[in-house]
Amino acid sequence: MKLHLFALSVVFTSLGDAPATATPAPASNLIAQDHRKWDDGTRIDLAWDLSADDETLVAAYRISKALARFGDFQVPLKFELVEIVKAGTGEYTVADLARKIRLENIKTKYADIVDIESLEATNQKTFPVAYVFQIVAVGRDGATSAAATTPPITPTMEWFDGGRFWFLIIVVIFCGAVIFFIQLARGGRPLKVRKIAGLEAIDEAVGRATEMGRSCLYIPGILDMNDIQTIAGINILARVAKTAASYGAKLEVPTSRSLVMATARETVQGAFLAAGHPDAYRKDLIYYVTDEQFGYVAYVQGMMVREKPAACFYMGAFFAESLILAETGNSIGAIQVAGTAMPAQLPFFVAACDYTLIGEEFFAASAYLSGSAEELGSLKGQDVGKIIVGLGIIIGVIMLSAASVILDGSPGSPFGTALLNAVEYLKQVILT
Amino acid sequence: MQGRTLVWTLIFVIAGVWLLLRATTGSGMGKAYVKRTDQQFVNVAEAGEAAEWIEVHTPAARAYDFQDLPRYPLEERVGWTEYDPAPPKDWAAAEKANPGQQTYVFSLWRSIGLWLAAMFTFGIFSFLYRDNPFYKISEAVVVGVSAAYWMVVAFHTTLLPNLFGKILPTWIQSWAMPGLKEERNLWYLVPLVLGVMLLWRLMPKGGWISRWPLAFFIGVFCGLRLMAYMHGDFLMQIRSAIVPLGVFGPDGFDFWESLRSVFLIGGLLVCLVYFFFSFEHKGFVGKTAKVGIWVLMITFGAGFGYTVMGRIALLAIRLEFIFDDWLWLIDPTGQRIGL
Amino acid sequence: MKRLIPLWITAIAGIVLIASYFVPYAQGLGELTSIWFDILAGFAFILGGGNLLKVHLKKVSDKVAGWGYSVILLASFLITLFVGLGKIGVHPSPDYPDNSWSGVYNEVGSPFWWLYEYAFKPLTATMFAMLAFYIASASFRAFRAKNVEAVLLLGTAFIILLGRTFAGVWLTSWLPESLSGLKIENISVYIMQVFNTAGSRAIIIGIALGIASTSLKVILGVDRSYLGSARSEP
Amino acid sequence: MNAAWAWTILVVVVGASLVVLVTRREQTYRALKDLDRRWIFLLMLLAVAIPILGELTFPEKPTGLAKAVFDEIEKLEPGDKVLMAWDYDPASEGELGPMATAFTYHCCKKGLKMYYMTIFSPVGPQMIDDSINNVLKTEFPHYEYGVDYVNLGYKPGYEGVVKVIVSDLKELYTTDHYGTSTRDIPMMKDIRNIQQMDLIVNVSAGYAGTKEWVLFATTPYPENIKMVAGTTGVMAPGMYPYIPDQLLSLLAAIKGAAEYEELVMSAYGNDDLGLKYRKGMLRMGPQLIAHVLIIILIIIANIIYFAEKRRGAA
Repeated sequence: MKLHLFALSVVFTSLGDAPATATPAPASNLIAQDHRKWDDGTRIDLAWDLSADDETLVAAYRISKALARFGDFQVPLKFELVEIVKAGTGEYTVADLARKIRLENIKTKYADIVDIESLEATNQKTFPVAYVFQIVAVGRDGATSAAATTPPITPTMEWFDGGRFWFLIIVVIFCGAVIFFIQLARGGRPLKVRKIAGLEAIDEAVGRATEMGRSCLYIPGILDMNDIQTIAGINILARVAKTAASYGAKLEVPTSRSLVMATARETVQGAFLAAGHPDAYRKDLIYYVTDEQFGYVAYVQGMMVREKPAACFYMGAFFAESLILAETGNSIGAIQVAGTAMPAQLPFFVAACDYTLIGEEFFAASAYLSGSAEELGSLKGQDVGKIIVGLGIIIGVIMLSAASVILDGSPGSPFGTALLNAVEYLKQVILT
Repeated sequence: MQGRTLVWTLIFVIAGVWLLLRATTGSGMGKAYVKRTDQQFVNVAEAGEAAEWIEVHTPAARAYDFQDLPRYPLEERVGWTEYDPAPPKDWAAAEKANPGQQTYVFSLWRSIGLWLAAMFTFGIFSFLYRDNPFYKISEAVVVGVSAAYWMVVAFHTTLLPNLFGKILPTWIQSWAMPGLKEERNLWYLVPLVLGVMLLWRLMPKGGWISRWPLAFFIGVFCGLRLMAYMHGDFLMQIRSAIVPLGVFGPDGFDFWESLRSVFLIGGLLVCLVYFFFSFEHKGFVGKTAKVGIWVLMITFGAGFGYTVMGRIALLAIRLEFIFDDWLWLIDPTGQRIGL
Repeated sequence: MKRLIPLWITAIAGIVLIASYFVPYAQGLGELTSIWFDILAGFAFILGGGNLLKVHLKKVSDKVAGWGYSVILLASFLITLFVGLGKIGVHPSPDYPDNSWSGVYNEVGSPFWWLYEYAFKPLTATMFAMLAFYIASASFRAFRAKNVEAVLLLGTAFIILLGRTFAGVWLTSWLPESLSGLKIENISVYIMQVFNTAGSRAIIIGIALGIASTSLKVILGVDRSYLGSARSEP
Repeated sequence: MNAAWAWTILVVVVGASLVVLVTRREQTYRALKDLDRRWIFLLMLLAVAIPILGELTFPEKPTGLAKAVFDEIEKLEPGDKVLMAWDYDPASEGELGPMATAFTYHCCKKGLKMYYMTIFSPVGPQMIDDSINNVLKTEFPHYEYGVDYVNLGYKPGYEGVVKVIVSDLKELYTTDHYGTSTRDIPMMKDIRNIQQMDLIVNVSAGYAGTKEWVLFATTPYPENIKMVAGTTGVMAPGMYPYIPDQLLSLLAAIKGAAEYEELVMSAYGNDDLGLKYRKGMLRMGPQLIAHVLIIILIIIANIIYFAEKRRGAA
């Protein structure tokens, strides 16, 4: 944007001074073609031969675009500035173009330049958009050359977004690893994983609640089913409910979302069935309170001091209410196990709960609790992911450090610059 | 116990008397004022054209002669009075200018609301002492109001415009959202059908069908989040973690900056080791994981320290409400100058 | 069968969404389905609200202890619902003064706004403000130098707390410029930018991996407890 | 009650407790060992209430991040477009209100075009109206709605909204908050998507907020979309990793707000504004006292802890 201003000011100042200024020769052979790389149909590549005066008079090239056609309907050309590139530049990729436009939007934005009736007459919903592009060489003293203009062109959308090629590779590696280890586990290969403190506590907490004849409280976070943490919380709920069923403990699940209530009921019912106590399942212990975060926590905190549950589980997405819950739970002397992937709330759970599953451990928990080999397999897959991270960082850092050392010793050394470019490729192309 | 009840009764009595004095003497307290603005709209469209309404007090109205009653008959005009919140100082100023004016007026309902809000504030805080009827009342109100609040919002901001507005645009436009300019989009029948499936669980038979919409959206969001987090968090964090260990400033090797990036990368790597599931935390891995936990603890400490700030600010604003808006004890923003 | 079809629905939906991330033609799918979800959540309110009504009507009819509060709850619920859905007391929008329903549902001065302003807002904000007290009691109880971890936790909290106020600035203001790095406000910034960044970066990466593999497990049907099958059958 | 009074009370309270501590070590030890947490609650109440009643304030010294935020807005030219994403609600207003006010005031002084919207919660539009009524309409009456600023209101769908408007704003925002069609709003005419904004100013209290803007706006369009944010203290630590690549800079909580106010006011302020744009600074008074209280609590807690250990050993 700064650049535009610069050029425009150049233009205006030029109008000021009287003596006729030498106008630079225009850029020639301007070609527009669809973006070379696979893209989502928003880019056009421009290429042109530099003006004859590129070395001498030209300061910059001003690139502008204009709508040419909606479908078969001509539009009076209204050029708008796209970008201004320095002299010596012979190519540019115009981004952020539209491939198609909805009739509704034409009405909203271009009613003044096209005759809507005839567009409506075709009763098409959308129209392909064609653009023309224009290059003007701007002289050092602000004089502008004649314009080189392209024929109308419409960007095309490919079936694959090439910009995400490397991302695809990484996703495939990671998902592949997870699936591979799951298959390995299915094949009966024993997988060794470390212990996570706090998971044993879950069973023992439920047990204690049963002995004391008090209830267990389970909070699956306060977000809806469209959050993976809630889904993970529901998975853990299944195991907790199974334990509760086998101990014959009372399990209460107030939810702050209707859909979570619906899902939790399915889950707990299934768990009681699996534990062989389908008749012990009471769906009225899983109920909706309110969507409002603080209305919900106001209810839960009151309920806690009145019913004094002996074991409280907070497993899901939590926000400010985390400490309210944990402190209240603490004041009634309940065993508290928390698990969340909300980095901001972890400190409070760590400070106020007996056990806390930190971030990734929380997602791992359901795998541990289920004890099913194939779920443990997925953890190995996650470790592969961590190895990718470690390697990526280490390689990148080493190369970058080496480059900076070399370039500091001998500026402009080819090896150093090569390293630097390699890192740039890693950061800008592979890791985007 | 007896003594405690006595103490509390005393406290309540004293507070009550003080409030009474405060409210009745001097400029009083806890009064809400409003500014009246009369709105009158006239349809200036020619007969047979789509209606075009002009508010008679706006500049646009100057173009018309609304005295011409045959052309703009009074009975075809629409109007009402709006009451916007106004700071007491405006009321005071207006009264000074001409006593008994009707532009700024005292609002009984909003004053009642103000007192109610103060009572609710105390009701919730009273829980800190112990559970009690005041808290239970506040709790019941907040649950009831908020549950309904979100349903109303969902109806007006989602169901009307995004469901019915897409399926039956003209109908919705005709009565509920005249501003709506949408075209029928039958794709939105899908969520309608899914919604009906979900509600089917209320039927005596075939409740299992309600699992389908749940299954559908859980699948959808697993797919979405998988990609979003791998792209947004996973890749981006690796990317921004790549910094040179040795930093060279204009004047050669910069020790402190270098140390900083060593800590940055080292810290990250040891934390990752802590999260590793494949190895027991023994031996070298154990030691590294230990350091990892230390870094995490520093992170948590920092998070805790930061949050304290925010939480105290929240208490501050509640007390400001009590002292400023309700009790009128302080006036930092000069709301009641000249009262 | 009743459990198999949903599994397939989940799997297909998930895979389509993953694929759509790479296919320009389909990149709008995410937004569309997000809007759909909000609509479904809108329907779900009928379940939730119905459940709320049922629970508290039962309490009232059974005259269980504290049923009076349920009456208050029901009253505030129904009143808010009524004035909100009906746009009671809402003036038309200036563009369509002849259409009584064209106004904004939460217009200032309307009963719904009144309930929001004088009940919803103070109650929720006060609930939030209670955290200040809980923070105090938590720091008194939980921050004891039991072991290295605890020391680091409370030490950092300590420095940040000081560094984020004038007190900290004042405490170390006597330090010369050459040692300005040791000034407490700078230390706290350093901690935030180095250790906190390293730590939360690790947590963020871990979470991303956790979310990815959990999602994958659900899509693959390895983890299906959300459907009420306690754990995956072979 | 004035500052002098407030100080006196504070000094008396602290002094008295010190005297008790010194003279009655044994009793105080036992009392504190199993202290009823309600006493702590009472202390916290006093620590916040007294400075508010006494309107205690302390000087502010802006740190790097606040300066960076200030400079990013300073860089803009009059007429540049700024997206004001007000993603907070009444519950978090105490912490974020002051910085929202300061941001609005700063942008007005710079003569920027302000596009307000919110994706955090349906009550967000009230927050926007607060900014408009308290700053724009009072301090800058010549600013015209629809020409200099517009309130696009709330859209449900959280990050879904962001994903759409980065490529097509009018897809979702067919009308503004007051139901006027966006095609009739002058400053919306040539807006296609938020990539045309010169800066995003985000004030965020949680989900959906800064993180979603970072993930779905600045991350996919690093060269077109620039953003500064102000967040609650609880969110701030989680945002540091995104600075400066995906997020230019950050105002952390009330302290950040106070520092930013200091910068804005020293650049554009005048005396007759009084403390209206110093809310952050005003709130730092109770902050300081309360922080000190918490620090003292931590110290006492540890003294007791070690005393217990010693006696346990003995």
